Amino acid sequence: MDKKLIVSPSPHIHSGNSTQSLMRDVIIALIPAFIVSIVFFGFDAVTVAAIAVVASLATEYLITRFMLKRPNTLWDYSAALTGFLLAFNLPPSAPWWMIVIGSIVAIGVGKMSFGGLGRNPFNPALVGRVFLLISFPEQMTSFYHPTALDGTSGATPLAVVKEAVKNGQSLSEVMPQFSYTDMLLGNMGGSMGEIAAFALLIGFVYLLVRKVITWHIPVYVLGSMAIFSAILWLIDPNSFANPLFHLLSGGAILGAVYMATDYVTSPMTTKGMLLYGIGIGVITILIRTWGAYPEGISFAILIMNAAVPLINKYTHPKRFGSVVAKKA
Amino acid sequence: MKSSLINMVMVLFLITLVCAAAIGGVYELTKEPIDAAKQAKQIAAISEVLPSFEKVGIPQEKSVDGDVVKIYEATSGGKVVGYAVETFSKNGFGGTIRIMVGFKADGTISGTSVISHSETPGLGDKIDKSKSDFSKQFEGQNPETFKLGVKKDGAGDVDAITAATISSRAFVDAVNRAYQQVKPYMED
Amino acid sequence: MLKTFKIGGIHPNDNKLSKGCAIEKMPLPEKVVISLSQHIGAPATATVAKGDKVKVGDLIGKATGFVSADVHSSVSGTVVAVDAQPDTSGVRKPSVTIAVEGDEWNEQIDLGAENIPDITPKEMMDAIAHAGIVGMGGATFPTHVKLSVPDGKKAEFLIINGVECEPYLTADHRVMLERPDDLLKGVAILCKVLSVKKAFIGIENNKPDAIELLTKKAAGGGYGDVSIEVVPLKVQYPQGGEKQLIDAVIGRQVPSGALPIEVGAVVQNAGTAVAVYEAVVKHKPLIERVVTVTGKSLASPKNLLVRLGTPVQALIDYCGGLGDNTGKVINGGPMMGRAACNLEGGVTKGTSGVLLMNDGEAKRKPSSPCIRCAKCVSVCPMGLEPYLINVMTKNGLVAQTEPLHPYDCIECGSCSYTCPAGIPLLDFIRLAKGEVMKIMRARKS
Amino acid sequence: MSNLKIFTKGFVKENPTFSLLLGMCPTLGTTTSAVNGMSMGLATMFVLILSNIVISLIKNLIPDKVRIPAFIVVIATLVTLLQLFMEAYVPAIYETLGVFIPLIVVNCIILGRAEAFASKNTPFKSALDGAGIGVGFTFSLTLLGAAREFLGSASLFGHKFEALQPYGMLIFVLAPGAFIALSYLMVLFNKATAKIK
Amino acid sequence: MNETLIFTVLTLCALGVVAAVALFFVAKKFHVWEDPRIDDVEKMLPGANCGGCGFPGCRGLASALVKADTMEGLACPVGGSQTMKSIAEYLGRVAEEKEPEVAVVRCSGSCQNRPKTNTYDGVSSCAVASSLYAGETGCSFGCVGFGDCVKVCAFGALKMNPETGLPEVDDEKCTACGKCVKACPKMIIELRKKGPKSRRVFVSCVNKDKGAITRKACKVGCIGCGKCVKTCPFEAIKLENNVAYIDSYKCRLCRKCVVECPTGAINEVNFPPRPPKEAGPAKPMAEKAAVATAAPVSAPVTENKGAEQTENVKKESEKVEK
Amino acid sequence: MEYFVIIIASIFVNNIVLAQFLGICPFLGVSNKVETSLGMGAAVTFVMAISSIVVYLLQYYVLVPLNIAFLQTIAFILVIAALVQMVEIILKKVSPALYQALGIFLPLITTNCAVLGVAILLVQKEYNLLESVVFAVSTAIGFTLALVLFAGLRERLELADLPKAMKGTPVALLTAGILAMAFMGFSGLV
Ligand SMILES: Cc1cc2nc3c(=O)[nH]c(=O)nc-3n(C[C@H](O)[C@H](O)[C@H](O)COP(=O)(O)O)c2cc1C
Ligand SMILES: Cc1cc2nc3c(=O)[nH]c(=O)nc-3n(C[C@H](O)[C@H](O)[C@H](O)COP(=O)(O)O)c2cc1C
Ligand SMILES: Cc1cc2nc3c(=O)[nH]c(=O)nc-3n(C[C@H](O)[C@H](O)[C@H](O)COP(=O)(O)O)c2cc1C
Ligand SMILES: Cc1cc2nc3c(=O)[nH]c(=O)nc-3n(C[C@H](O)[C@H](O)[C@H](O)CO)c2cc1C
Ligand code: SF4
Ligand code: SF4
Ligand code: SF4
Ligand code: SF4
Ligand code: FES
Repeated sequence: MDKKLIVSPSPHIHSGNSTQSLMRDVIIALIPAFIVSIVFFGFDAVTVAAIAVVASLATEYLITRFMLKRPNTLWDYSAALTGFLLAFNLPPSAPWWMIVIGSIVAIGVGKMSFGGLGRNPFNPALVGRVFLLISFPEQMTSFYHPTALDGTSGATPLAVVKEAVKNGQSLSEVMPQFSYTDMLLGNMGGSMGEIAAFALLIGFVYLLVRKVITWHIPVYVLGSMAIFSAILWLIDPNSFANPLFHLLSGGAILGAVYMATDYVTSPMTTKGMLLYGIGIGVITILIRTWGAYPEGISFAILIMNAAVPLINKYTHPKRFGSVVAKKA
Repeated sequence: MKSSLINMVMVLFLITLVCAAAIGGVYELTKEPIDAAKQAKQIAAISEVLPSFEKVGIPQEKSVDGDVVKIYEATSGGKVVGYAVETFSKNGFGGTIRIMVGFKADGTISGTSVISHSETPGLGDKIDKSKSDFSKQFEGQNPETFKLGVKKDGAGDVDAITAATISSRAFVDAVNRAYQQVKPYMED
Repeated sequence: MLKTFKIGGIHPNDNKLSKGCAIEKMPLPEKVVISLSQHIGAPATATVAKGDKVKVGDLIGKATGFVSADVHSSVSGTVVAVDAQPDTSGVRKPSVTIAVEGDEWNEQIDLGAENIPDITPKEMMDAIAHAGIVGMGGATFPTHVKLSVPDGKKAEFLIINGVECEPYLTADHRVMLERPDDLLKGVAILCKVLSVKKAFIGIENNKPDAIELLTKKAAGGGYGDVSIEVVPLKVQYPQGGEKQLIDAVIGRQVPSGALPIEVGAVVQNAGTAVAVYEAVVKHKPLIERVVTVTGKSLASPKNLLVRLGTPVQALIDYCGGLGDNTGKVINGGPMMGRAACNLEGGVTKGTSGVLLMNDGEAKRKPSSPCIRCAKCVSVCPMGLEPYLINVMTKNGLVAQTEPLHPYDCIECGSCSYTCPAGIPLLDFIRLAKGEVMKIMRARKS
Repeated sequence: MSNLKIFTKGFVKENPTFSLLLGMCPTLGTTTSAVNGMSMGLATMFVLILSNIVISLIKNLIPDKVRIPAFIVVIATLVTLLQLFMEAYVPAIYETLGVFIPLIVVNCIILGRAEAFASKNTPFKSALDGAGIGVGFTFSLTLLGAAREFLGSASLFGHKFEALQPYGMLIFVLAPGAFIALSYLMVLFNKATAKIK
Repeated sequence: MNETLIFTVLTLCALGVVAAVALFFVAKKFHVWEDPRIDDVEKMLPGANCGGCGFPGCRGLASALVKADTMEGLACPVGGSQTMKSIAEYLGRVAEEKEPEVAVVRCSGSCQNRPKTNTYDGVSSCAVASSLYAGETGCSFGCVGFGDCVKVCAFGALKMNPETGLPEVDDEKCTACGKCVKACPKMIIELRKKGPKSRRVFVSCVNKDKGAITRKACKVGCIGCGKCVKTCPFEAIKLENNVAYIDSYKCRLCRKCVVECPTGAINEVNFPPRPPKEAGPAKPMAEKAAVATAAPVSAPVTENKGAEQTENVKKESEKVEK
Repeated sequence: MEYFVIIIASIFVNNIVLAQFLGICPFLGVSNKVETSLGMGAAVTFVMAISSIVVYLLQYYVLVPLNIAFLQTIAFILVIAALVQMVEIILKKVSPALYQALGIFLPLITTNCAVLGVAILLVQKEYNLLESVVFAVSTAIGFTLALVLFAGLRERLELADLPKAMKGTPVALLTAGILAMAFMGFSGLV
């Protein structure tokens, strides 16, 4: 026989899922929010995103090519996604060099130093963002309000609230300035991609429909945030913001839906996801309420990323046959 | 060497003896330089914030807000040229901040200098003269006319350090405390 | 809501190309190679020698040991060799090669008989054992061994596996459609042997015709005090797995390491039930079976009734031949079947299908690093963590995978199927399963 | 082993920071700037040389059971002396290094050298060993300090680069930057030394 | 004398003495017998208590060293090999002198010698491939070539030769630890006497099939003809299950069998080249086989097909499946 | 509330390893396995609790009254070293099981900056006796937390296909760096 048959162990068919298509789906899911940020921030949004994506891809390419000497991995789109998400986490006014540093840190330190896709224990985009946040606190916390004409003022709602609480103001004076509709639509100060809760939720639905992620992590994160902040709010509504405010501000949705769910850095089992989600939710509110940063979900996710190996070690899926048989 | 109770105790005893003697000796030796260094620091801090003077007196200690404020009177030819006030604020980002504030006899601030702080490097540590010009804005201002509060809070005329409002506020708080304590001296 | 099993599962495209093709009798080949090791357990010992003349149904291999099965000649002719011949995997196994001459049947076989003889369960069991029947669902476990319920255990239910969840395969489907009465009589016999009163036939919802037909026939009664119920099941792979089927049908989970009898169930394949009927009623040993020959690159997919030992090549030729673009030939279905490298190997009692894959489908997709998406964890019907077993085994830590229970893996392949990174997880899991079981056995002894 | 070799082995081959991974706390804790790092290195070197000399002098007088306590007392004494001297003559540096000065006592390098080298060798050789290791340590600390200072506040040994000021990455002056900078320096060190070897 | 100095001296001395006395009595009262060698070994270690060895403190390593049977896997990064050597001497752990052995790969089924009949497309693991089926060639006993043995060798003594698709042992590096022997699912690797000047004669085949089948599958397989058995003057060769085996302790390296073998299944390694006059009918074969294992790089790649297969092997071994 | 602040501050905000750089050697050395790091954490907690009491008494009842506070370093280390050794010896005899779990880590602790560092810090911060103990114990808990998280991460990295140059200490340091970065989120909490 000239032609040689192929022999391989079973199974002999594959679902057709691929890393590439999953990553592409997440990018697609981010597009509505991207459009909103273009609407509000104009060309700035496009520039920031373009610089971040290009710098991320370039970093990944150069490292795989010249340092690791491994095959090119640009086409799994994960580096592009990291860049895109990093851009979503930056103020639209971020200077170009800062975006480049952020991308190099995200990909170079956060991802490739651990061997690339799938090996990094921490969320690369968040490593990049937090690195910038700590290094350049001024640039990272000055936002311009999307629709204010002078284009300068525009602290994020959370920063406003925090400042007010520190100055001993009662929240009942401060809160009326925020409209929930505006917050839902994105008409507020903030990072490029975190502002439009509504658009981000559309993407969430898309991800669920495409079965890219499951509902667990986002719901656990947002749920525990809501519950924890509701308890505080019930204790003293004048010092603690209400749950809805917390959910709509400070990138809670961006973090819960797109960043906490990063496969590589989140737990493998639903039980683990519950622990992880609660951890993120509680730490976020803790930092927002008492910490130095007005916004805490990035840190919360990174901290819980660190706990993921432990969570995985101590939570296992429910095994077949481990449930006590019930009579038919 | 094999161990026995006697030699163990003896050796440890001898070693500690020698060591103790050495330390004790050196302590005696360095006691004065250490005090001198501390003194020098104090003087340096004072002269940094005050215009030329001849002599400083024994400080007056005032207990306020659970700590002490020290007021040094600087004289030149028997005439008071100003006061150096070692003051503090507990509201720093990293805890207590201690600064020296100099007041001319008329109450104008002649200078400030940070004695100790534990603010974040790169952020709060800009209250230090060597790190930024923040503290220079106080020089030549009289708290009677220059409101000691942070602009951002709408409470005064001080420009806060970007991204370090807390440290700035604490610094202003300390200066203000110094002024409140030294005020009675100005009047006479 | 249709019943199904609770943990994991996938939905591959079922590609049942041959579901409308009635079972066809495959013409006799010129030569058959009958393996003496077509079942789990010890190979049978040859009872014939080179030069002997045999008829259809003559015993040619005697079971040796408790878990073993008799082997019968599927053709009449002359034994030309008793030696080791490569099977479809190229592994040499003791076999009997027979040159076909005519089609003369052993006299004891009474193809005309229709009714269940009035004999004791013990005698029925002997008939099954002497017919060399083994599980035809693929596991090829000797049926008489499975039917001997251990002391202290009691069977409550018989479950007939008519799921056929493997894509492409339609053999069981056709058997259920074309021989419903024989099947139900087989069920009645099995119930009698096991002395159970209740039998379920689990069929996936993609075979509505079979569900309808069997429901009607079963409702007609006539099987003594045995009640037979057809249970339609939601389409989901690997529903046909014994443990999954029991979970789906009666809602009980067989504990790890235990046999179905632990929860009072015995599972038999539909084809096995028909074979049991033929053995008890017609004294016909297991000499032929229905094989689905299929594949997108095959001219005419068919369901064939094939004599055991017929070379796989002959089946393919009969259905249009091996196309130029055939990349892989699979003995069985695409999820669990074994790729063949020797097409001269014969059909065995466990061959449920022969699947041809063209070049495009045959090659595995290249694998990239695990992205820890947990899809493999969520599809695993046994609740294992495939990614972890895989990576540990690959890193030489196979001995440390024991707490991850690789021995529970039923090798369904769902994990490899679903992995977006294209990691062939099952390859290493299977290895881990074997190694860990070896370690555990060594510890026990 | 030649005296030269004893002296130089601490530079690269047995570099306490990069090869032996000892004394990590001061390495990370005091290197916010090149000068700080160097000061800590020199302070440690001072103790290291003296403790090596003293211990090699008294090594034969000490019973086994109290060997470690005796060594610790000697080292602690030297550290206290250092503390007193620094407080008297270089108070500014004394303050920046803070708690890490007394912690020289528990720096694994010192006890390690005492046990591994000084307790088996002559005072001269021990002094050389101490000096070599000390130089290696000072070198690594200065290097790390310089890297952090440059990246973190765009200056070197206190000299500011005005043009780079806005790009100083604060994180390198803070705790995380210490770990990150050391990590990559170690990679570079390993690469460089692999070539030499 | 001033007061501070006196207190200093008194306090420290008191502390020192109290510590010494207390320790002495506590140690006496709560004494637990321990192997005194642990103390000795601990003393030989640097005492940095750095934990670098993976044990908590030097004593941890010391007691592990004393308790363990071999020094394998136990090492002090601070003390280095010198320290470990002296400890080994102290504990009498220097490996007893035994006849030096070396791993030998008993298969010469290179790509040229053994044509492929199908293509394997699973993970590169000999264990996985060999449990799946008979293998990529007609010989179901030979090396499957995915290098499980290479992976387990901690000393880097094994290398996959991409030309032949067979592993090669570096005699210098091999410590005869036997890991590869256990790793090979085909049981091809054997620890054999290293032999004077590393000279060895062995049957490089384990195929138990009948001669005709073997011959079809592989050019250099042992067909079990038994000629070598008859030739060997020292009765060093046995024929069992259709395959010959040379007992390395009986073999006197006369190499008569090598010449006699019709397929060249018997390999000789590290011998000087034979004088040319000896050229007999079996000669070219034998030489080819010897070349294939001893100096495979020079193996002639004549057929185009062979090259193509080599290419294949390369790809397999490169397959990113780490 | 005082105590609560001390606890939160020393576990999270000023985590001894990630923010104060004390006890890095065992942090890097004994964090390969989660189980080992738990043992180490427990041993450190135990020793720190005892030594904080002893050190407190020594400082305020001996050194300060005698006006010889400059002996701090040498006195503390002597006491801690002797204490640790005694605990080890006693534990070995009294409870071999506990010794197996904790005792083997004790020698490591003697020469560990964390214990001496905490002793010096609690004097520097002018805590009272109870505060000192609370400070010591919660610092030790912070140490354990960092150690265990880190051990988990390292167990995971063990199976990852790291770049060759990063293997071993570099990647451990890098991970610690990112962990420290994440912990900075806690700053300002108290
Ligand atoms: C790690 C860290 C260190 C900080 N250090 C200081 C500091 O030393 N001084 C300060 O005023 N603010 C510091 N901050 C920022 C404050 O918490 C607060 O956000 C800021 O003072 C208020 O913002 P603004 O100054 O931009 O109004 C720090 C924040 C973080 C996260
Ligand atoms: C080693 C072994 C022993 C078995 N013993 C019994 C048995 O004693 N009784 C029984 O009913 N089935 C027995 N079985 C059959 C199993 O229950 C099961 O039917 C068989 O493994 C095929 O199932 P599967 O195709 O789902 O893998 C045994 C199977 C194996 C592999
Ligand atoms: C993943 C998996 C899928 C299976 N699918 C089927 C199937 O579709 N039909 C079937 O009859 N047996 C199937 N089996 C085999 C059954 O588990 C079981 O062995 C069989 O139903 C028992 O009957 P038998 O002994 O008569 O073959 C499958 C086994 C596994 C592990
Ligand atoms: C659902 C999902 C969420 C993701 N979220 C992130 C993210 O938050 N940050 C990021 O850098 N990459 C993200 N990625 C991309 C990719 O997983 C990430 O780059 C890996 O961590 C790199 O190893 C995400 C991918 C998916 C599929
Ligand atoms: S499905 Fe594949 S990529 Fe996803 S976790 Fe499992 S092995 Fe990893
Ligand atoms: S093959 Fe095994 S591990 Fe994979 S999904 Fe099936 S049962 Fe689970
Ligand atoms: S594994 Fe051991 S026996 Fe085999 S080649 Fe390597 S060193 Fe030699
Ligand atoms: S010798 Fe054995 S282990 Fe090595 S490559 Fe060949 S088959 Fe694999
Ligand atoms: S230097 Fe701090 S523990 Fe070693």
